[in-house]
Amino acid sequence: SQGGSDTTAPAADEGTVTDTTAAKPAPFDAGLVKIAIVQNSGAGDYFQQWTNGAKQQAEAIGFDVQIYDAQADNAKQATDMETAIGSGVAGIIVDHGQKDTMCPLIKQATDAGIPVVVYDVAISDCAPDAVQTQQSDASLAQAVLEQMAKDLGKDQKVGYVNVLGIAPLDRRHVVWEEIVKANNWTQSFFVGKFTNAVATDNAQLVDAALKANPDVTGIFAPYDELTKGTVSAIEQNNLQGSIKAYGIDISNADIEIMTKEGSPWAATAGTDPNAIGAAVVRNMALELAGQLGVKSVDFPGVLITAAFLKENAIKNMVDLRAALPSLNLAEVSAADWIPAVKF
Amino acid sequence: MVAAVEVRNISMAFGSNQVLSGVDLIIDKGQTTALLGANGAGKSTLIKVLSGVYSSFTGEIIIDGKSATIDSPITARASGIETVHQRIDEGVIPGLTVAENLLFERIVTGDVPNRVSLKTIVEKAVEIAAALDLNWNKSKLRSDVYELGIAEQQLLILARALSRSPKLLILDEPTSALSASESQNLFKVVKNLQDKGIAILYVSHKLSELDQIANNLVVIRDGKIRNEQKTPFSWDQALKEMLGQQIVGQRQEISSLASGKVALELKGVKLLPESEPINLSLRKNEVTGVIGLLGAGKTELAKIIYGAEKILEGEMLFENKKYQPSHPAEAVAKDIYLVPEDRAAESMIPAWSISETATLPFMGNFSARGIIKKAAEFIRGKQLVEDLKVITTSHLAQVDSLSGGNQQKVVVGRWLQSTPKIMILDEPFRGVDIGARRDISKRVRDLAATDVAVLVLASDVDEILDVADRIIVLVEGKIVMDEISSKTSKELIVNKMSEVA
Amino acid sequence: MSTAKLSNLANYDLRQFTVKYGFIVVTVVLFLWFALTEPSFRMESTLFSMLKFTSVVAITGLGVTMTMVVGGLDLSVGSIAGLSVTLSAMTMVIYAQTGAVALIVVLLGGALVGLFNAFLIVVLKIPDLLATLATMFTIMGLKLVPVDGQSVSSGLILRDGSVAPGKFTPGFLLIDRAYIGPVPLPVAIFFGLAFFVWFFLTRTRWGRVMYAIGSNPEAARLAGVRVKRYRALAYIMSGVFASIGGLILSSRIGQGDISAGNSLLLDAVAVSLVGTSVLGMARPNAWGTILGAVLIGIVITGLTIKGFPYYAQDVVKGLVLLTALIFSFTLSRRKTKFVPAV
Amino acid sequence: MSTAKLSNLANYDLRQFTVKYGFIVVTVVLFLWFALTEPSFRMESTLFSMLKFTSVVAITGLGVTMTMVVGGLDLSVGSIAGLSVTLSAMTMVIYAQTGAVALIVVLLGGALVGLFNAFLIVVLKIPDLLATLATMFTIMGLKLVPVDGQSVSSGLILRDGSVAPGKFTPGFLLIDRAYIGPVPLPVAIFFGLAFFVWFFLTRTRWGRVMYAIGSNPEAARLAGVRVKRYRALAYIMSGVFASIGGLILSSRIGQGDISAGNSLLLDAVAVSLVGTSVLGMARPNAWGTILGAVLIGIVITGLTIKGFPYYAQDVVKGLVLLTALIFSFTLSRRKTKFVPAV
Ligand SMILES: Nc1ncnc2c1ncn2[C@@H]1O[C@H](COP(=O)(O)OP(=O)(O)OP(=O)(O)O)[C@@H](O)[C@H]1O
Ligand SMILES: Nc1ncnc2c1ncn2[C@@H]1O[C@H](COP(=O)(O)OP(=O)(O)OP(=O)(O)O)[C@@H](O)[C@H]1O
Ligand SMILES: [Mg+2]
Ligand SMILES: [Mg+2]
Repeated sequence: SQGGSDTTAPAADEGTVTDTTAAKPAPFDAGLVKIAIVQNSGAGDYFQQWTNGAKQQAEAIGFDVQIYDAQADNAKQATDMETAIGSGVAGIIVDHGQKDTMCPLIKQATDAGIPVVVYDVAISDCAPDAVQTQQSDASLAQAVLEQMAKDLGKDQKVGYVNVLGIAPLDRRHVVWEEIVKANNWTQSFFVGKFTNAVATDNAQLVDAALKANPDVTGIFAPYDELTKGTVSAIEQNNLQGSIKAYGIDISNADIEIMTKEGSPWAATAGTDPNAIGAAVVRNMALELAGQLGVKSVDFPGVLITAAFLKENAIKNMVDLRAALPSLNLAEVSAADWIPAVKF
Repeated sequence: MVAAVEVRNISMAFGSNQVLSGVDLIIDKGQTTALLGANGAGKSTLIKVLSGVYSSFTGEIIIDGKSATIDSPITARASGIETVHQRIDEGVIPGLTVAENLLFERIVTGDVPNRVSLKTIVEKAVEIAAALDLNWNKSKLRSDVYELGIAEQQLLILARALSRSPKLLILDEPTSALSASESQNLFKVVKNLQDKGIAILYVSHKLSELDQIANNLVVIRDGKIRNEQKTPFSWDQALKEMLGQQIVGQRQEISSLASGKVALELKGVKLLPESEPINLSLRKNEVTGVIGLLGAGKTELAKIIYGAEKILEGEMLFENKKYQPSHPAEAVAKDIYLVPEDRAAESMIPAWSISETATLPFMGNFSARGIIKKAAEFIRGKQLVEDLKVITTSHLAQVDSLSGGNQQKVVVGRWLQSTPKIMILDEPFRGVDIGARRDISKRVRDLAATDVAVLVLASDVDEILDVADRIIVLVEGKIVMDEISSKTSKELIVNKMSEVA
Repeated sequence: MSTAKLSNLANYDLRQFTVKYGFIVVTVVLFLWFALTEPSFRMESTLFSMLKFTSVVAITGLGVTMTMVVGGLDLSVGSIAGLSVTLSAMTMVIYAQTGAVALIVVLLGGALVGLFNAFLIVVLKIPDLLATLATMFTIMGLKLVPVDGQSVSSGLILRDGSVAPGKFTPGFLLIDRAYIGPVPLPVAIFFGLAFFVWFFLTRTRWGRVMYAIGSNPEAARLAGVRVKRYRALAYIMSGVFASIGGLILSSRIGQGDISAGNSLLLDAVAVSLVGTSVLGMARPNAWGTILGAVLIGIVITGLTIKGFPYYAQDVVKGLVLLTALIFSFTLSRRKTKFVPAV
Repeated sequence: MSTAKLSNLANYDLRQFTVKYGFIVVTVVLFLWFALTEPSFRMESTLFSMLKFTSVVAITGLGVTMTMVVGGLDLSVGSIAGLSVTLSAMTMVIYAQTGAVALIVVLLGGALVGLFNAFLIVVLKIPDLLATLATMFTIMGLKLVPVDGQSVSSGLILRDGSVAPGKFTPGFLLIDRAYIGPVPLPVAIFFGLAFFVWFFLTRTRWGRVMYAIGSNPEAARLAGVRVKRYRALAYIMSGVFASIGGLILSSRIGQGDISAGNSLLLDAVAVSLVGTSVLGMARPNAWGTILGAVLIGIVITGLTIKGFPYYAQDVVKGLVLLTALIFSFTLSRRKTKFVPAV
């Protein structure tokens, strides 16, 4: 977002741009390169920050970006993709979306000679020419669930809040099932729904579930909007003393909740969506310059515990990035001619 | 005489209210049979039975000697019964053109091709309009029916019924919205139909009309036939049978009360956009009757005084002070009241009780610190029922379950029970029987006697002569006559009314 | 003949009874079923938390009910509640004001949007449904402009690079968390407002007049009622009620969640409509709305405790609405219509 | 005096013109602005993909228009489209049937839901808005029951542990992807249906009767119209149209997306309402609906290309609706009303 005169308005995170040490290769040597981002953002800040990172990186590199956002409407994303393909851009970044919807269109684009970098859509079987990137859901879930197992111990009653049928959540689900089995946990309830007000709507579900099962010791809600709803339900029932919540993803808002006095949210695992957005754009730059070489890139996640946040008096993402440099992906998909945006 | 339609032992009830009980009626071919009855006698109900609107009646309907099944408007029409219902809004369909309205029944039954353009419909409509002596050109036929005046809408519905040459034509108060000359036109058409052998069942409260066109007279009271006559009719007997025990107030002798001070003065007020400004004073102790054809500006006059319509030009003085109401609330606050002409659309709240209807304009008086005083409200409702002899089960009955005339009594009565300074009644006699009409007239005159200025607007000369001390004739928004009523005559008024401005 | 009449009478009474109390009976039966089969449903805390969740929908529904009474329908309530969440967060987090200021800002905001609706409807003469639909879209987008589409929480970085100085004040957070005796504050607010609306609509002259407007506005006008003012009032009240709902939401979430309020509209309209049906009133009314909200709350909580998946709740919501409708329109013979005019 | 009259006349004509063509002028001006400032907006492919995007909303809106013509309003269209997506996916993926079978199942499904709406409205006498709202909730939940709340895509694990045997057939996927000459198939379908609805409503006797029912049902009944049948017909047609929209959606998404259709309702209603306003017709009509859909399509595509954030689109949608409403209600003087009765 452009800085307006109103300095009290919230700003997106401002990254710092690293210096380059080499000249730009083609096609970046001849002015702005037009690309499109075709995204399908859902509720929450994750997407907003992802886009922010992508935008800043794109500007630094010299892209002219056209952003299409389908706002959770898969059909609209398909049309957006068609518009993007027809609009004569040099490359397309696809951010989130349904595999079955987007794959044929991505293939259509790569067949037409338009490079495509995909974030968080599993497309390698049907559109092998596209570059696939993702935050490693398995590693995120693994990190936080190992912490959960450490905190709770074996043979516990646990609750689960998730919505299946959404690719990243499905991948996290696989890890959950393994950990539950390995620790001999009993899953007392499994609720969750995906609406356009995820946090509030799930709070009600979890609340009801807790009435029936107040004896669980931990709840896993592997998406921060779900975790927010879970935390709120635990607090409604005054169970924060006996139940811990575990989530995935991190944002300013999440940090606030985790560091609140007596918060049941014990740990999360996350990436910095700003950094990821930027890294995906760098992948696009490398692909256009013919320097990428691989067709799949994983962005590792980091475990963040409430204790860590409190110890380091972390208030927001800026503090967190300072305390956890590994969140910053500036070294991932970098090149000497790319001015990387660091958050 | 040959019977076109014979009705045998028809009974019908709404819940516990037995509205028709064992009605036998023979309607002859080539004759006009008048149906007379007080408000709520069951006239409209009988007609709705015959036209297939109600199907839950018992009894038999015989057409051309054969028992006919009439259970829907379609079967009624197929049996040759056409009906023009009392309410215009049960006939016209806004949003469709005049031509489409004229041909609507054919459109419904498929007498026009399934695929049909407006052009074809208009062409057909031109033929029909011509055949019925309607002077409507193509551009009029193409316009939205909403743009027609009420009289023209009434004519349209009539034309629609006539265009199908029925065996029995039923007309339920067809002239209540028509001017005298338009009524005469209608009578001509009716006579014509009679000559063609069509039977006509005619409902009206206007006795002079019935004298003019009816051959037979049938009087109905409490859902039973009480009296049958052939021309010449004995009205005395008919009225006695019609009203039963109800005492008909005598026509009042009008000796002008006029001595009162001016209550309201209109200076240079324009009633219609294109009309000349008028000057007019309403005096206390006086009933001013304003008469004029449809569209003469009577309702505008009433609504301007009441603040319900913007004043186009000119000013008003109330008790010698400038009076510029911008909302009826301001008029009511000054005790200037209006009984509007269309009770269903402008006065009644559906499903409200008589009591609630009575107190609505005066909620301030029936509440304390905003909280409603139910007891006071009930008393007011009961009084209204008693004072105006409203035929009803109780003051808690819903207004819309009353017959038309009784509804009118309620909406007039609620204003009479308060203490007006100026009382305006727009068509207060529309749809009320002669008994109720005299009743209302008497109340209006009694009211004037208590220092109130009363303004009555009507389009019927008899009605206005019955009630007014002073008569004003309006033609296209202009006053063409202003005279003490004893110094004028019916003929003079009718002549003035049809004067071209 | 007389037996036929008798059975008719019995029929009639049964029908009457069904229309009037059928819905309440269904509610009670369901309640008992849940209570008997699920021990945790019986707990006082379950009941109160159910009522607490219901409170937002119920309060917003009460506002919608007011607009239905004057013959309209406010479709912008969900967006107003959402706006309230954003406004309260901005006031406290970005401008570092107190909870009390946030409260006033939110209520003013709700009243202002209501006033805007009233302006569209009363002055520009746009039919209610359409006007409030347009407002809904506009507000939903507009509220995101000052926050760049981000949720507002403490720690947020502002455009000048500084960190947002404020946070949700403990006092503000108490709106959702405080208790009056054993009763959670939102539940108390909800019953208080329900009582207010009931009293206003049925016991005061203003309520009486509003029903008149809903039923026949022209007749009301010609009886000297200032129709425009009352309709404006109804929309302003609806706006304020929605913003009270938003306040509770905001306090519950504890941050300026941009998606808050999105799912509120249909639920609020549904409870008002159910409310129109129950008790055989055939007109919008406060207790009906409350009953509708509580019934839906009971059903959803009960089903969740029984382990039904979330989509079963939508089915049940639909069926509850249908049942209510059949009670009041198929079985009842009332003909009064409250018509939101398009 | 005469100059006053003249200026009155001029005023009147300007107003008339604004009411009739104002909306079209706005559309054209916006279009030109986008076309002149954004080269990519000028491209044929952009135009067609805009129309393609619009087609689902437009087709569904046409169905809504039909119900508005008979004085109702179908709120269940979004859920019907969503149901269609799930149904087609189930038919092809779980039951491994052909695309043709899926097509028939979907259209039958739409017609059945329409029939159900008609039953509620015509037989059970539940007011249109309420009946279709209840249907909406019910369908939204019901469609998720056979699929356990999951999106249906090839490779789905069934309850018995086996893998779903089928997939979206290439033929079915063509519904959204095929072209007729340069024109995408959905766009062709959309124009075909628009022509059909226009012809039906204005050039056949049935269409006239439908308008009559919407305008004055009592008069229509007294004239012998079988009002119930026509109203039933309108809802069935609306159901079928929504399911055609759903077919296109399904083919576009290529899987049984459970959230599909959710956002359709408000947009479809909005375009029908805008359609009622444009051209000064003051009644629901096919071309108006189409124009409304295309206008909103142009604005959204244009704004996206110009780089406005998504929430700006909501604001604009609201403002477009407002403008249309002011044109037709504040400036126009028509009084005919098509009122969905509650
Ligand atoms: N739909 C209805 N429901 C209940 N009662 C009704 C209904 N229609 C008419 N009635 C009752 O039936 C009786 C006869 O009414 P009807 O309309 O036939 O009278 P009418 O003779 O036409 O009177 P008017 O001269 O006032 O038009 C009245 O007592 C009225 O209250
Ligand atoms: N075509 C129409 N449709 C509906 N209302 C109309 C129509 N034409 C006129 N009106 C309204 O009807 C009322 C009657 O108009 P006007 O004052 O000109 O006639 P009037 O002299 O009162 O005659 P009457 O009361 O007998 O109809 C006015 O309020 C006017 O606005
Ligand atoms: Mg009658
Ligand atoms: Mg008049």
